[in-house]
Amino acid sequence: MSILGSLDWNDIFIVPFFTDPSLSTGIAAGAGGIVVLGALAVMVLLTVKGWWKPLWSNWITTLDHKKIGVIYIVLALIMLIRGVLEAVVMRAQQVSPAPGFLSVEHHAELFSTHGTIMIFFVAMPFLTGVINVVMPLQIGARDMEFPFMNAVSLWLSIGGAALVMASLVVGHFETGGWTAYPPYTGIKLSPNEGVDYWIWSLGLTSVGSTLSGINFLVTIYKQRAPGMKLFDMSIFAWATLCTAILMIFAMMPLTVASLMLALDRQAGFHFFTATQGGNMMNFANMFWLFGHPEVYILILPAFGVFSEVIPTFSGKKIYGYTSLVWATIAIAVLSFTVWVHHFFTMGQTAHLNAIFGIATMTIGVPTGVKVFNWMLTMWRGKLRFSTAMLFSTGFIFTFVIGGITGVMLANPTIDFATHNSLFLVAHFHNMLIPGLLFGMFAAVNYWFPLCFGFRLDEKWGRRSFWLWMIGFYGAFMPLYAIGLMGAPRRMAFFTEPAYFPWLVIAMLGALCVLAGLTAQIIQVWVSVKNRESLMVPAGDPWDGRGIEWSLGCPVPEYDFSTIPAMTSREPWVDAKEAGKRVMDPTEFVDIHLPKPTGMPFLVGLVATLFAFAMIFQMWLIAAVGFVAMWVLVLIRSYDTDWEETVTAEELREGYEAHKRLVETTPQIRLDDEFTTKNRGLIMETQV
Amino acid sequence: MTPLGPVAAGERAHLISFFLWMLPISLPILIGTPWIAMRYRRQGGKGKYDPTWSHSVAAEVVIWGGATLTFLIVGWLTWGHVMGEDPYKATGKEPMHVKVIGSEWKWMFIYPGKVAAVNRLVLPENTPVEFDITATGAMQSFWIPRLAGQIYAMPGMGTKMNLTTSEDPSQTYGFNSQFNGAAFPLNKFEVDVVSQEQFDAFLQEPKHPFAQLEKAFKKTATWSGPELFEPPEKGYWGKVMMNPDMLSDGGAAILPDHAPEQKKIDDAIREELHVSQNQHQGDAQ
Amino acid sequence: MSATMSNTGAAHAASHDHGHHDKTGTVIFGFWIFLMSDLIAFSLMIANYADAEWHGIANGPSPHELFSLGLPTIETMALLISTFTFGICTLGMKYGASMKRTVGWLVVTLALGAIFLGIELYEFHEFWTEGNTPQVSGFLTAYYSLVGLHGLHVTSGIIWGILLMVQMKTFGMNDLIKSRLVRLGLFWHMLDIVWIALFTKVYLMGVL
Amino acid sequence: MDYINSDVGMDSAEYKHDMARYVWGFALSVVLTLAGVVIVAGGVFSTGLAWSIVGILGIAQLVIQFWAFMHLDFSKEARPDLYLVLFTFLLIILMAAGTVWVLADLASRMGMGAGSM
Ligand code: HEA
Ligand code: HEA
Ligand code: CUA
Ligand SMILES: [Cu+2]
Repeated sequence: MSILGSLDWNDIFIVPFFTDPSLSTGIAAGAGGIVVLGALAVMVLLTVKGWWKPLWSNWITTLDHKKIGVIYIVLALIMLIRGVLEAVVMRAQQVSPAPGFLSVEHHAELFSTHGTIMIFFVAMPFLTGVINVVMPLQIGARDMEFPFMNAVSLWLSIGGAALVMASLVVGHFETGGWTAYPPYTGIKLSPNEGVDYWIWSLGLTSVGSTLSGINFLVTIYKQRAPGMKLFDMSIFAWATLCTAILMIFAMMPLTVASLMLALDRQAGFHFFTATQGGNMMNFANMFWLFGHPEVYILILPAFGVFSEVIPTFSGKKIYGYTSLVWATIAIAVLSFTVWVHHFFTMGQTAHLNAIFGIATMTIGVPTGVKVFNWMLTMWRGKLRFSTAMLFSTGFIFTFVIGGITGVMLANPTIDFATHNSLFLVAHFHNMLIPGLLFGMFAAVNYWFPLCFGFRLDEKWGRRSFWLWMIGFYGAFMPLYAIGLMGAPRRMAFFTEPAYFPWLVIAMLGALCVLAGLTAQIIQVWVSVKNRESLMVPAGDPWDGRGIEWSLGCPVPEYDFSTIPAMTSREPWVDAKEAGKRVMDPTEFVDIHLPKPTGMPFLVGLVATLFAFAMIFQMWLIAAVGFVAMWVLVLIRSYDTDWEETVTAEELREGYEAHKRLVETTPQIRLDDEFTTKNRGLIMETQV
Repeated sequence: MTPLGPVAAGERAHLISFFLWMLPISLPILIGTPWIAMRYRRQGGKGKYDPTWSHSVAAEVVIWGGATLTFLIVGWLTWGHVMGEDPYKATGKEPMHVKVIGSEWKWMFIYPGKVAAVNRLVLPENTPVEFDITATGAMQSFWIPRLAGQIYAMPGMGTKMNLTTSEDPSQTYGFNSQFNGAAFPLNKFEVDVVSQEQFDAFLQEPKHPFAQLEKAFKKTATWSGPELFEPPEKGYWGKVMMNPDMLSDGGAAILPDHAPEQKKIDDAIREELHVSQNQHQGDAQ
Repeated sequence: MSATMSNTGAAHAASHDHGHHDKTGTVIFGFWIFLMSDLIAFSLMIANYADAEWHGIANGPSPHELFSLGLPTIETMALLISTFTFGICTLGMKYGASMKRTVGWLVVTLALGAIFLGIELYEFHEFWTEGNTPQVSGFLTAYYSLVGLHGLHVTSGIIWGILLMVQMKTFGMNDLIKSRLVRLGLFWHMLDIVWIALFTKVYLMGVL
Repeated sequence: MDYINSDVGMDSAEYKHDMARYVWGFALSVVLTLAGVVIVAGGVFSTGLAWSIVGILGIAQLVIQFWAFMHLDFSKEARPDLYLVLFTFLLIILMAAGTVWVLADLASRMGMGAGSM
């Protein structure tokens, strides 16, 4: 066998187009070309601008939780562009005269990569990034508990994403959807490397996510500012805690199931083969043991974000803190008890279906409570509709619709008629877009200044919100309708004329979403251009409530010059009410920050190489990669000089400088919040 | 979503009832959110500002109580629906039996001892029917939306589905809803519900030998040949269930690039579209 | 892996103690969590095994035909003694035992682990040469992968132990090394606990 | 809890106390393991009964080893670990027992006998 395993000439993206020219292969070649050219363009840009070095020393080697968070979000945005384009192509395919311009298999590759990318390489990195930036700042910590491991998680995720991108250039991705059920994905029916791409790219990220979960949990458990009890934490920190628990325990079933699938495919094992005693139903079972908690991994951080944004822009304390916390915990625990609702139609007994159906519905109770809590937080407030607040309000309204359809699906007799239909597709996009994505957008708009020191442009932000909101309804409400008519999911084309008008609306909706996305890109662009006038160096541009807003923007690398004293649930609000504009320092002591190191990057690189080699069965290279990964870890374990000290003196200077800045910043009124007068430290005036 | 039979009608009724039962708790949110947003907006809103209002026992009781009550109602309904409508339970006395084998992009229906058909399901009106379902190759989902919900068809396993046909003759279609490769959009079949006489006549229609079907079924990806065959020997379906490979050539879900099969499938897709665009007019609901 | 990825804490405590919290304890707690998620993997493999044992025999042997108790019992004893000797090792370390004693007990432990592994491989070899490979049936697939996964863990424990002994020589018994040894200890004890479940489910119940 | 350092040496009462815990754990484990083997090999009990006894012995040994070797108990220092382990076992019951339950339920309706699927 050759050292290059099963890799062959035809796997290179451009070749099929020449040997078999068609629109479908042309699009594939084009997509591969975009990836290659994009990568080249970035490299040229970096070289011309001389940015390689700063990139390496400021970003790639960083162990700072805020920067790691930013890299996660950038990764999410890059992958999101691909996911969105795929979605738009799918929508276009379904409205063009059947059989459309894509082959069935090419369309299948699109929905499979779209689903995989959106869940694992957009949603997961997005929320992991937001947690990374915000959570330590909210609990008064200086970093994650294990900064090195944090960076390793990051680079493993990036490695996974890189593999999915590589599948555009070398070989194919799989076609069995993001769920990849065997026997379809077994070696017999899916002989090419697509499924292996799925297995190994998910393998890398899910290890990364498990490690992130451990990191978040230990950080919250051990690093809270002295005096901060669990029930003093922000709701976002609570959401992180519950998400972390889900990450730790729910990724495992996926890892186990996908490695079993790998063994079936490469070693002739019989975990899931239909003959010889395998049981494919166990794949579905394990996939959803992961998959269902996964959707709450996706939504809980968004819930956390709304719980921060809504009180701030309502100028009001959050309603029902304790209820919210217990509801979050309940959702996390219950999420492990309902997985069977994804395969009600497999043929199990009525009892089993009924039990799991009803278990699913219990989740409606805590979720409903949360929705009402947000509403009641707005009630008797003074609402300011910033972009973040608009996304939050839009969420409350739209999420309920998705929740209702979710509860319908949870009734097995209804699910018999809606499973595998576009109704289901509408349900989950209804949860994922106005739920998860709106949450992440709100988070970015809200916390952006902490990382970069300036606000995002509000005008374009609001435009993007409206485009998203309208686009979402346009793109997915029609799917509810034709789903109920019996239109199955994952269809490359429909022949029923009755579906056609609905599909056209869906297509227009998707374009509207695309416009929303464009507006967001413009928003970032405009904001970067006008960053001078959008600077808020004094911090706290929105009369915020969490202690993260007691810091200047951007937040210094060491986060807090002194660990804040936790005198209540909202010490920053107390301080402001007492007329203070900085929190009183506690004790200045020398602190240690981890030194930047290229090691996590190398670990990720080698792990990716290993995974790539596994995909193409280059066993020798895989073995070398695997050993190299551990050798790197071993080398790191000899490194004892990995901290640098920030002295108490430097911290004191940092504090004094911030204080001076704050004192010279004129106090402005909330009415000027979204104007260039806002240089930070805004407060409700007592007029 | 116009049901033709009682099972599909039941499913639709449940859907509607669930929707209605959840309205009382959802409407306050759907109406309340925009209303609050208007009333309490900072500039121009009329609402009273109370920044410290953050807890109310009454509200907690209403919220938790209302949600729990809704849960109890829908949960209770669910129990009844599911127990009453187990697809394994016959919908009438002595249902007619049809054995189903799903394969890569075609369906075989065996009327034990009478006839075997491909991609064509003919049923007498107003009759309870029980399907025994298995598959070769990939996992599929057997679904006739206007008659009943779906159930998976899996190689190595047998599942069941029961339904009662429409009261009067009708025409509809069924399909596989679980993606299974290159010709997935073609993986459907016609369903004719006919009068008893017509059904008896159907059983008498001229047939091809079963061996011919078996051979061709293995080899072809999409079916365009004759539809009616002699029935196989007794117990044949069970044998296929135990050993799905006997009726499939190892599958061809993902064809290697440039496989001649792929061309055939593409042609089949085109051909099918020609036919179906004229035929299915008005069949969608 | 966690030996080094989380060394943050240990070295921290080693160099200076600065008050707010106990870093060694934190790293060990993190490691506990890692062990628990590993336990989930094992439990899923066991569930899969239970299912395969039930109706995944196909044309292969049944557990009853395949297993006997002799070797697995010896195997189990070796691992059980090793978990005890590891206990002696780490306990002594905590109470200031000499490096020689600590290394000595560690060597004994790893040797017992190697014996365990040897027996397991011997058994695999026997089955394999009789034609009972994992490719024969769902049951055999489940058997090899469940027991093999445990074996892989033991293997990595042994390698980790050897590397740690090298580090003991280089660094001496500082707090960093001690913390790593304690984590390896937890890992090892956990493997024995997992083995109890495997021995009971696979062999004892299998022979019944 | 200090896992790695103690103020006193190996001649202290603390050491002996800790050591006793290991010895107890080891002795009980040996006894329980051998008891299981004897029950299975001896064939005195009916299969069903032997199955249950062996299962209980296994669980007992599990608990003992968590206590003896991994220092899990109700003390304040061990509490986070204890909660963690208990929560994990809750999930294991949900996931592993749930899996067995679901798969058995499915199998019961699919004509899957032992030896053939
Ligand atoms: C998070 C998850 C997520 C998201 C966001 C989306 C977004 C969209 N999805 Fe998809 N989708 C899935 C998850 C997701 N999807 C999954 C899991 C499947 C199932 C796959 C399978 O079958 O296995 C699926 C399947 C799926 C299908 C196939 C349906 C079928 O089976 O027939 C289609 C068809 O059109 C579709 C369409 C769309 C469209 C039009 C959007 C668009 O509305 C949205 C696109 C646009 C964006 C997501 C914008 C991104 C935002 C930004 C770039 C922000 C900018 C930045 C700053 C503020 C700084 N999706
Ligand atoms: C962020 C993602 C997310 C979220 C939050 C949810 C939330 C819910 N989901 Fe959804 N779901 C998905 C993402 C999500 N889902 C995805 C991706 C899939 C498909 C994957 C695939 O197949 O590719 C899916 C599929 C899916 C199915 C499987 C359908 C099928 O395959 O046939 C079911 C069935 O029960 C279901 C149910 C629910 C329920 C009951 C909730 C609940 O949590 C909803 C709770 C919310 C409310 C109920 C609304 C507010 C509450 C009130 C107003 C109070 C009163 C109400 C009650 C007490 C009932 N979902
Ligand atoms: Cu047994 Cu599906
Ligand atoms: Cu779910």
